[in-house]
Amino acid sequence: MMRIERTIKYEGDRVRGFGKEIMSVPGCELLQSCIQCGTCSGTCPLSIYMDFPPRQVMALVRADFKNEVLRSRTVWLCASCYACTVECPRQIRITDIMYALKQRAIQEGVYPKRFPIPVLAKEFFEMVRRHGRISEMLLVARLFLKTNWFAAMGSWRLGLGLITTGRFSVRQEHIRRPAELGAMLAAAGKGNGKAKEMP
Amino acid sequence: MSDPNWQPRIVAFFCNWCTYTAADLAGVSRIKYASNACVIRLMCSGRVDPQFILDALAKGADGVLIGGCHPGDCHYGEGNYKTMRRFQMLRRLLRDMGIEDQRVRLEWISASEGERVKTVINDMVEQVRALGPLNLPQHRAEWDGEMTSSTEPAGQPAEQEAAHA
Amino acid sequence: MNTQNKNGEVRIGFYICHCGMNIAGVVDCPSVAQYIAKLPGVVVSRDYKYMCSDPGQELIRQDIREHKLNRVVVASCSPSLHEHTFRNAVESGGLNPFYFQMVNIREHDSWVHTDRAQATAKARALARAAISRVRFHRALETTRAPINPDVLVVGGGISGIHAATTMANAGKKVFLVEREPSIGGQMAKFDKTFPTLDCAACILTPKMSAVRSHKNITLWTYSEVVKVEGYVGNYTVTVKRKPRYVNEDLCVGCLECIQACVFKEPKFADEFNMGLSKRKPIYIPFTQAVPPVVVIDPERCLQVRTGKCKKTCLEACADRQAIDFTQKEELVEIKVGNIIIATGFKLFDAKRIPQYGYGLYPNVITAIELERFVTSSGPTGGEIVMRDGHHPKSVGFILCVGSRDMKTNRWCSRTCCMHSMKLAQLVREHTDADVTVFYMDIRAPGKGYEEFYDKSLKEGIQFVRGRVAEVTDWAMAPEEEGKLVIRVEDTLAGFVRRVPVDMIVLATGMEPQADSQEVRRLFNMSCGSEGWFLEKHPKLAPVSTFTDGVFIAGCCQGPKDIPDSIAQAGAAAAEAMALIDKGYIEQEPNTAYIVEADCSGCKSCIPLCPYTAISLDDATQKAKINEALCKGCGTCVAACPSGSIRQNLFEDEEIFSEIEGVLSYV
Amino acid sequence: MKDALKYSYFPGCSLKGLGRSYEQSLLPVMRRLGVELVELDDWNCCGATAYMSVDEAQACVLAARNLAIAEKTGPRDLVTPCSACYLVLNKTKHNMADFPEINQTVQHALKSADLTYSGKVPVRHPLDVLINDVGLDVIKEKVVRPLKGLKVAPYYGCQIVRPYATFDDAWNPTTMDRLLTTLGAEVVPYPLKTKCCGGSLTGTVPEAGLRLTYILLKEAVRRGADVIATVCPLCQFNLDGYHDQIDRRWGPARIPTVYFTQLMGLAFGMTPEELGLKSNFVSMKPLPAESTTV
Repeated sequence: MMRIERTIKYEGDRVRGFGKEIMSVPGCELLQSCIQCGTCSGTCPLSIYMDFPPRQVMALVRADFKNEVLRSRTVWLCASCYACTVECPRQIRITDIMYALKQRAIQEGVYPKRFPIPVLAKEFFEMVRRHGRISEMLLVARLFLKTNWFAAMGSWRLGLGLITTGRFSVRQEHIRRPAELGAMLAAAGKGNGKAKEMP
Repeated sequence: MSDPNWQPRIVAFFCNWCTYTAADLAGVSRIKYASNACVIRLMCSGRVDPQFILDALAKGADGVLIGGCHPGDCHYGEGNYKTMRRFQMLRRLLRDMGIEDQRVRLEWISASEGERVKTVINDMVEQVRALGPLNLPQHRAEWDGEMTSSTEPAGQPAEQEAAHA
Repeated sequence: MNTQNKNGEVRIGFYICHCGMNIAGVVDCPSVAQYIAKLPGVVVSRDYKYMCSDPGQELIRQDIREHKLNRVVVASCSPSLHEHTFRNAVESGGLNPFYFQMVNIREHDSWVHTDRAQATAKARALARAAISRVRFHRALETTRAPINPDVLVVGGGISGIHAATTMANAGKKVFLVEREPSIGGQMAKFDKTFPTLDCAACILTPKMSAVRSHKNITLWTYSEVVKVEGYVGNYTVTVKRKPRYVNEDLCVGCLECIQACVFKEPKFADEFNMGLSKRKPIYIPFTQAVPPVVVIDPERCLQVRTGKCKKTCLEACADRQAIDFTQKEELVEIKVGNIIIATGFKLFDAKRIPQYGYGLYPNVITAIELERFVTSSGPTGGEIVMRDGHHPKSVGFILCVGSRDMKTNRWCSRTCCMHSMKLAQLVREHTDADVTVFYMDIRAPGKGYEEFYDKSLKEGIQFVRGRVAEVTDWAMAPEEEGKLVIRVEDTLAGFVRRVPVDMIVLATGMEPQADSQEVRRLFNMSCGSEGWFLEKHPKLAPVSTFTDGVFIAGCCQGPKDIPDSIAQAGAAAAEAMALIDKGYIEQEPNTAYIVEADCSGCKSCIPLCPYTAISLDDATQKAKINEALCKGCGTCVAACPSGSIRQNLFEDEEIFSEIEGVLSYV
Repeated sequence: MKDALKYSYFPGCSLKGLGRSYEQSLLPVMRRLGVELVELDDWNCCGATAYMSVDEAQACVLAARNLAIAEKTGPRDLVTPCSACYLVLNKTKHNMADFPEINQTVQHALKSADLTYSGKVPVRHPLDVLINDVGLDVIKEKVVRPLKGLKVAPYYGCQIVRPYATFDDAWNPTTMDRLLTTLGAEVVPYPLKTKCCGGSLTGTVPEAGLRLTYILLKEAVRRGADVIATVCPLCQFNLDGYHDQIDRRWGPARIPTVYFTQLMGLAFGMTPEELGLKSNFVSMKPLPAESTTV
């Protein structure tokens, strides 16, 4: 039996004002002038794995299809290489738009579950907030704990290699004045009201 | 500021060939900008007599904007260079009078720069708004008072006075 | 404010135009009329839907008769649009036309503001200023100056050729100045023209020869305008004629000198063939060149460079002695009444987009290079070949190269879609290659153009909608080995594709000429921010410039195709001839004049005048102004220490009252 | 010879962790060239790409703290070798200059620690410093063991040329090419020099991330390179650390990847051990001259 699905979109599927909200993020204003040429998708090294190529993400954002965009894998596959941003003939800062979308997906908790990238971002965020610095091995360890044990097992040779080459360190790096940094981050949080405590 | 409804008033002298045309272009392009500037059309910025500027300020303008063609682009060859020289002299006089530089501006805006008309006018309106009303007629009365009481020789630049104080 | 002044009782009529909703949508016109009605001296104050319409103008005439108006103020659009209209209405109503003043409340008010209260307040202020000012207006007469009927056309591409021949056919004497050694411009390089696919040479060559043989056209190729003085009707132009070391009148174009040149083989990049072929130091630009005579490249010719050559060319031309190494650069002065600028465009340099590999991969070429390939008179005799000599099996066209891109040129070059489709059809005609066109949007809005697009589709040309991201030669799949790979999102299909092809054609866009800024200054024109010459009005005066008597035609004003260039050239010719046939120039009476009694003879005004219109009268020791030379800038007026120089239409009291007017409203 | 080139130095977390050998080679090489790098007092993580994904305002504050500390330290340029740090610090600097709202938020936060940032301190990459401040002629003087015969693929990666290409061309950067040539190495044409290595996706979405890494490696091998030179700790780790998985997925593309500073160290006569070259997974073949002298 062929499984069919309705793909039509109704006005009610749009989240009015979402496009405007993204375009009001500093640096994202030019999205308005997107001509859907596809340079971003063509340039992107990872668009070949995306459910919506970057060009479609731009169209969806502009047309207020918030749910479709925030649930898509696209933003999480962006490696921040900025190729689209420098190539865009309308000088749209596409990478920054991707960041704006990632922030909203995390805030609203709608990112794909068990997908390691948003989890990594959150773990990273937490570690920096607490210690001011990143200890890569600890970060990776936490990531695997939260997402997939088997993936960790699959990389055992890499881990072993790091130990034998002396690059493996589980010591947590700290800054000397974590309180100062904490106060600053808290002040920024109040500044735009966007930052929320991570669950 | 005493009057919350106060709006800066700016008198603009635009040359016919570049800046006036640029303002027309801004209109045709429906570029929106602050409504505080009223344009008086002259054939060339070289026609702007320093008296026009002083007169406008004396009659209650909070700022004066002069718009001409870019250097080298004057319809009449070099009228704008003459404006520039004259303007520099006037500026010194205005400073002596305690009138801030932001209140009297000379800008080059070519016929194709409709967008720049907006930027310049908006920018100037905001700066003048921040400075507040000029109230030159009132100031003049004050100066007259100072002149009679002060023993300083007349025409001493304001900046020097401040420096010696 | 008193209603009396030295002109007797002032009776002002005020009219505010709604301009449909253009003004009335933002400005409360009736309230402005009511406000003005209360001002002293105002006899009638009306608002009306369209003042520039016949009934609107009639309203003014009627009021002049019935209310004995002697001043008229109209608040509507920019004076550059309708000042003339209303002055005429006032004049036909029986008043001197200079008793009129116009207020710009559309371009300077309703179109640029959104707040109704603020826009209305500004309209009042501007209207009040005009009412104050118009009291001081005086009756003035326009002066007339004779017009020189000769015309200069700058640029010998299709636009310049068409403008020159049109005017020459009407009996006007035309000077046509072209920088290159031959006229013909870009069109001479084309094989066929869209959408009819008629041969470019067949339609251009007869026009080129007509230029040369026309008794009314003086053709100067290899020449440049270096100086322009004067004003409409009376320009003095200096033309630099570069030495071509060949006497044009004696050379018959037998080309034997080229054979005889000491350079046995052609060695230097041929400009006309975009460097795809070679030429010698003595050469003819192309077979159908006009004038059909050779030229010597001073940078390459041994004799010109070093003076040490066997001069075998001279021997070959012994009979006619057309070659003349003693030629020197010449400056020639001509007098004309009008000038038409048709200096054309420059092609975008494809190297500026490194991602497309032009200059890196030999089989990435530009559209104009392909044009030379497909022409039977071109370097390959009409064959489309790759650098290895093989015919391509697949060809990709990349559109919008350098166009519609904020990093390079923002504009659409208008012709590349059609040009590429034409070349795509020719590639199909000449080879059996698969052709794919990569485009952002197909723009085919001309007559017969959409049909041409349809024809391209039906001929099996593939169209992929997507701006190409990059061209590479590294293969990721077996079918890509040895090919150029185009990476692009097929935006209609919704995924990224890699398309291997043998040859890539870049549709490079049009740009203003590299020296457009110098040319603009030379002729006192304006440029838009992009560098194209600016027309006086985008709709109503598309071939006029802000300098009277200087017109623009063709691609120097913006990208356009051949039909549009010719239409514009014809329009420019007609505008110039309208001025010529009128026989005189009417001058705005805004000249300066001296009030002798006040003049102290200080002479400070004399060096200020750019037109040397001011001199010192030896007898009276006072300044005097030659009205015929004065252009009305007013610089001397502002500078006169005794206030003895005044300017018609811009009198001090007029401007002071205008200042007072804009500031005195509440 | 220019004397006492002094810079503030922002190592970033990676140079204290996985990219330790980058620092291990960078510092002595710079010292030999008379460049003094003074580690920034109590620097914190720049935030990289991950922090920006969670909270933009805080990400800017995080980076700005370092900029503010650098500004307080004195009128010295800030040098950072890690591409991500280079980008994030530069981006924060640009954002603060371009967007008043961001500037306001950040200044407010900085104020809580009595810090401020006026935008004066330039953020620079060691390549920029080496080419433009030190100069190739000075570097050439220090070469005692030219890298004759060594074919190097110069790999710049994304973030030092994009989106802020300040010291080199965004499409065809050449600073490292020129530097390597000065060391005596042969630079092979490497068209992928600014393509993405996959970033953190190599770990999180290996099928996508590692494919990019694989393409880079394969092309370098195809071009006949002996070694890939890189400027970024994450690029180095990606290109060096996943050969096992790449072998399994697409077949072998073995080629060593080293920091450009390690190659400089070799040319300056330092030993592979001193330069941390021994901690690579794919090790570099000894240089021809090395086998005779060592």
